[in-house]
Amino acid sequence: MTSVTYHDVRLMEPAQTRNYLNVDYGFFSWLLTRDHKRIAILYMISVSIMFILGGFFAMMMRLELLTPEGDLLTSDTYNKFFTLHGIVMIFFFLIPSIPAILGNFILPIQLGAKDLAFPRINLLSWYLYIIGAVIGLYVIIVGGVDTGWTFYTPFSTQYSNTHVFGTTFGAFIVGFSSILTGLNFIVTVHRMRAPGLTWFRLPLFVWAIYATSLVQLLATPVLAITLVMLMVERIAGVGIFDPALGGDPLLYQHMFWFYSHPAVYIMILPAMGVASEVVAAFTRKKIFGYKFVAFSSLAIAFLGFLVWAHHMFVAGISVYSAMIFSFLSMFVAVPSAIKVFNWTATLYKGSVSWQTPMLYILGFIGLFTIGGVTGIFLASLGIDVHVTDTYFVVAHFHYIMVGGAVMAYFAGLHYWWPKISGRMYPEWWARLGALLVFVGFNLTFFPQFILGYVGMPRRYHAYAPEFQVLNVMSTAGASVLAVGYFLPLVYLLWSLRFGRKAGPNPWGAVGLEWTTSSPPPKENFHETPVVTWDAYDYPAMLKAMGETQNV
Amino acid sequence: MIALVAPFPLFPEQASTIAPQTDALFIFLSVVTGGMSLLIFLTIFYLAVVYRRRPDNELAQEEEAPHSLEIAWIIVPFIFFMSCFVWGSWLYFKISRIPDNPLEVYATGKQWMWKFQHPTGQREINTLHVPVNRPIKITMASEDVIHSLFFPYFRVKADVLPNRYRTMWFQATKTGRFHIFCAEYCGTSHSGMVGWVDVMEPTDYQKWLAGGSEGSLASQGEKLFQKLACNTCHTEDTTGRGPILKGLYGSRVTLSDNSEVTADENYIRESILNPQAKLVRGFGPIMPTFQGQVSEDELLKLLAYVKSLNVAPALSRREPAGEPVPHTPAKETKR
Amino acid sequence: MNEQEHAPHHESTPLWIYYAVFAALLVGTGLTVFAALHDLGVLNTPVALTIATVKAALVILFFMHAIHSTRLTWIVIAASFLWLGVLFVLTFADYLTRMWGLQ
Amino acid sequence: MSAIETHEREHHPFLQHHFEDMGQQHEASTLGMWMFLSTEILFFGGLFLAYAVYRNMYEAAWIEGAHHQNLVLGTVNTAVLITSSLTMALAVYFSQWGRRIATFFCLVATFILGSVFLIIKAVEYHAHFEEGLLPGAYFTYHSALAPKVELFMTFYFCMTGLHALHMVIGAGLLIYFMRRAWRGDFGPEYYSPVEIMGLYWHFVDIVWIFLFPLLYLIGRHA
Repeated sequence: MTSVTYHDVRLMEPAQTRNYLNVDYGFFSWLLTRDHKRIAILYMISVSIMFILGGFFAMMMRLELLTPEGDLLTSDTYNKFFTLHGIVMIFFFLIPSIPAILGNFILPIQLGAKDLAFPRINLLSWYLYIIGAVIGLYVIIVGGVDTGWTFYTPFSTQYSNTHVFGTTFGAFIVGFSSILTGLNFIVTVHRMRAPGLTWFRLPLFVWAIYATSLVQLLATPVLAITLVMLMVERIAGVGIFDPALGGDPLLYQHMFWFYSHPAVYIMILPAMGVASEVVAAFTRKKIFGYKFVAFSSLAIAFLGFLVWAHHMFVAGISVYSAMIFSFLSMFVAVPSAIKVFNWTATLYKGSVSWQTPMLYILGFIGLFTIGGVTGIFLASLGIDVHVTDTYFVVAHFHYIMVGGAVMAYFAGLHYWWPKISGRMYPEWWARLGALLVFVGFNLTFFPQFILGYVGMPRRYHAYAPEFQVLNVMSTAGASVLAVGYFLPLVYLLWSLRFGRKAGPNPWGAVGLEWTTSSPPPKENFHETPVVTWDAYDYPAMLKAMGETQNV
Repeated sequence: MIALVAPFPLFPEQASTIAPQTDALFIFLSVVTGGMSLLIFLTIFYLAVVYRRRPDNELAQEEEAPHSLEIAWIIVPFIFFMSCFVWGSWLYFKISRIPDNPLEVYATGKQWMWKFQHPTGQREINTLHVPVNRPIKITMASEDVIHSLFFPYFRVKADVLPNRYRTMWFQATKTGRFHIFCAEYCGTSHSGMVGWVDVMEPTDYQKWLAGGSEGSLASQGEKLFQKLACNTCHTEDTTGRGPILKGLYGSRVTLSDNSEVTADENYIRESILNPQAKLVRGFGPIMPTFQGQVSEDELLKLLAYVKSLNVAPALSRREPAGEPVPHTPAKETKR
Repeated sequence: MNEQEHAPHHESTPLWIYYAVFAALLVGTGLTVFAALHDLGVLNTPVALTIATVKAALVILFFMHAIHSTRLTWIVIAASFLWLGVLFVLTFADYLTRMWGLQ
Repeated sequence: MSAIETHEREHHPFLQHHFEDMGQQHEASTLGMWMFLSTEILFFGGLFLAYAVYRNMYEAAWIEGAHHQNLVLGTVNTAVLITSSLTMALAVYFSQWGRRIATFFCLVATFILGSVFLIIKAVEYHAHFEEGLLPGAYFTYHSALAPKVELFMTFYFCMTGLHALHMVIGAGLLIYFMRRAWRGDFGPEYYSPVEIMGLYWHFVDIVWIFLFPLLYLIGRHA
């Protein structure tokens, strides 16, 4: 392995024995660590546990929906399961997944920094996450919550007799974890870049995480205060959103979606960043239209704030404001389309490798496209009246969040796994996993588009018998999907011990993270790197490598 | 439209005037976005195969991104998105605007049932009888949480809110039984809050109407009006202590702060439940609140009565005015 | 990289500015109470909010040293208020047009 | 942000290992605080939004509720808080010059003024409770608009309560900074912690500058 201009890897050889994993040992060396890489590992473990938990709830729901009658679970249990599935997956898996795991690990290295700007706050974020998760688990153990992840009033404040307070409090706490992570990333990007690393030399993953952090920073506090008001109302019995006491439940919805719509972009923007990294690395090419892709991240982050009431088109908002929000929603589609087109164009004359991360990302582009265009359906007012609150919406947002965000998370996990663990995963099994996920996903969620349009409402425990065939297809797909998600868990753990040792740059990719050893040393680089090249500068690499060699 | 023959439904039945229009937009969108997506998938697949990594292309050739291409794939989709917006909004206005002379029905959502009341006095639960080819206007409110009245085969849906009237309409084009669903999650038996709308030929509908009823909704409202002694103040002439209600519905009312409002359903509702909120100019804040004293069903009856005062010339029979029943201003009920 | 770059920016904010801003804030407080006690018609609330905004601007500019801060700090401040504006404007776009009806 | 030559410089005792120099550390920490404050703006902003929506609906009840506020105490408290902002600003100023004793006493003054504010606030809360204006089970206030006045008072308590909570946190931090100032930690090279404390304190002041007219001064002329 030679890779010259960037950094002479051979200089690091003696240091390779000492890395962030083996620099010190013991329980407290992890629990009190301020090393962003170790905190990323802590997140990876805890977030994976929550993913399995959320997946369990999903599986139970799909099993229940095999038959129309609702005979496996009681209505209350089913209602709790879809609520907990939503809360666990959104607040405890999707939002922290890419930023807090991959972002935490990779972002400072991509910037050539020794750590994030505020390492102690980074650790605090993880502890806040854990406190929120523990509260969430406590709620699950003592009986759960049945409001739906949206906590709509007045159901949540006056009518539900489940643990609404505990759940909202957990979400409130984990919100601060998200805010502090975003704050840390933004300051780091502004103040900790290596010498020579100008804005337009930044990898697109950094741009995407930066845009994500903006959303986390500016949207989450509004959710926090909304949940505070909800908790006050529930505890003190005063009417902030209670219509009987003069409150307006639609105000709750406005404030909730002011956060929760941009929250979708907290999930998908980092996924887009991973996609850009992987597409560049596995075509060995600069991303087509780099600046357009970079700025489209910021555009999505901003425009994402202007569209929230498209969740409320039939809720009783004024017809005129519905039009405004529909109009603005159409704008968000543009930067997303820009990205899809540019990734596609990057393949042209590339050197396309069909390795696992790329397989995931090719799947991601396809599924995200479907999720995106069905978003146009929902933003078109007349159609939304029919399909909102049906399975069409369920299918749409799973295409974005699972087909988009989770596929990209797995892509990123595989792409950076050699860097994180120092080992290669078994390629054949990984490709099989990617294929299973893709097939299983489509089988699960494509029938739900049809289900939605023929009229099956979401959050139904029992349903009309004519919907059964499509539901059975969906459950069958979910089983395949579950196997697809289970495989990586097994082979990634396996690879920790038995995987082939990875060199500093197993993919032949460019980027600062591939110039340091795998796993990286505690302070990331043996000396502060000085950047003199653009992002994805593969021609320079070609020159540097002289004779090509296999990877 | 096509009734697709399959072991399971691929497309919902079209049973209202709106349905074909929603479907037209839906099919337009499906074709355009489906075609676009397919093109992208094929391109990706083609490029990924043709430019797959081989020993002779270990490194890619660099291509400079032409700005014209970027601009093109910003502008072209944008035009398409805007056409979706215009078409969708046009349809939304059609769905929102209630046609003239509709047949009125009143609906109440309650955990976990739909209650319907007809102006002629019929009441039904989870079933709604309506005539075919006639616009039906539904005025609705919820007794507890937010529900959503959803007629999938009519392609219309509207959330039903507590403490506020909302309206929706449809005009069925086929007779038969069609689903009613609650589309907004409302608690334990949300999925049991379903029913059927029974669309009938006008003659059958008349026969159904002739069935049992406790008198028209407005007349039930009138009885309630007297029982609650509203008529002691709201007299038919200017001698009363309250405003005249005849001709009130739909008119412009000048309030004590000189602002003007339209006396629509929500105004009448608020004036019953919270009379001090919007005082008519020239009248004192003497009316007690009826919050917690009248149910949602009774409110709808009173509303129907007040609305009926517009249409019919004033009924000449006048009840002998008894002693005004003193009302204790009820403190608002709280849970 | 010399010593001067690390020296605080205290040359730029002389002590008297703090006292002047303090006096202005007290005057503003008096003014806002005075204005509230007089009937200005529809202007009462706008006047109160304008005075509050001016006071807040003084605190931000001088007490919080925004006036000597980097451009980035200005962007952060501007962005917060821009987003706050989005929250208000688009929410009120619903509330203020609900009564328009459809005709 | 030149990186290499800093290695030759003496390390400041408060320079954290991952920063290159004190300038970078100062810039990062003040930027971080400004960003935290922007989240605070949106945190309070949500409450202000709900307040505005309901005020727009129930103007009369809002005016009635505001008339139950103690204008004198509110005005005095505003002045107290502004004065505490001045002493805080002076504390930052003196810490920049490395004037240990002056910094310390300015921080003490800020702490005392903050406590006075909280005490006056508590007196007001007590008066509201006596009047039966505490929303919830103890709300015994009677008038035609009582339910909406209760809504107003809910916002009053949420907004001032959240503000007071920020004051309490700030007061706790001040004690910590008093200790550090007395120890002589701060000087021209290293004063960003005091500066950050100041940013927080001034932000809390700004919130009050808006709360005062919005809660105390509605319809006072009538």
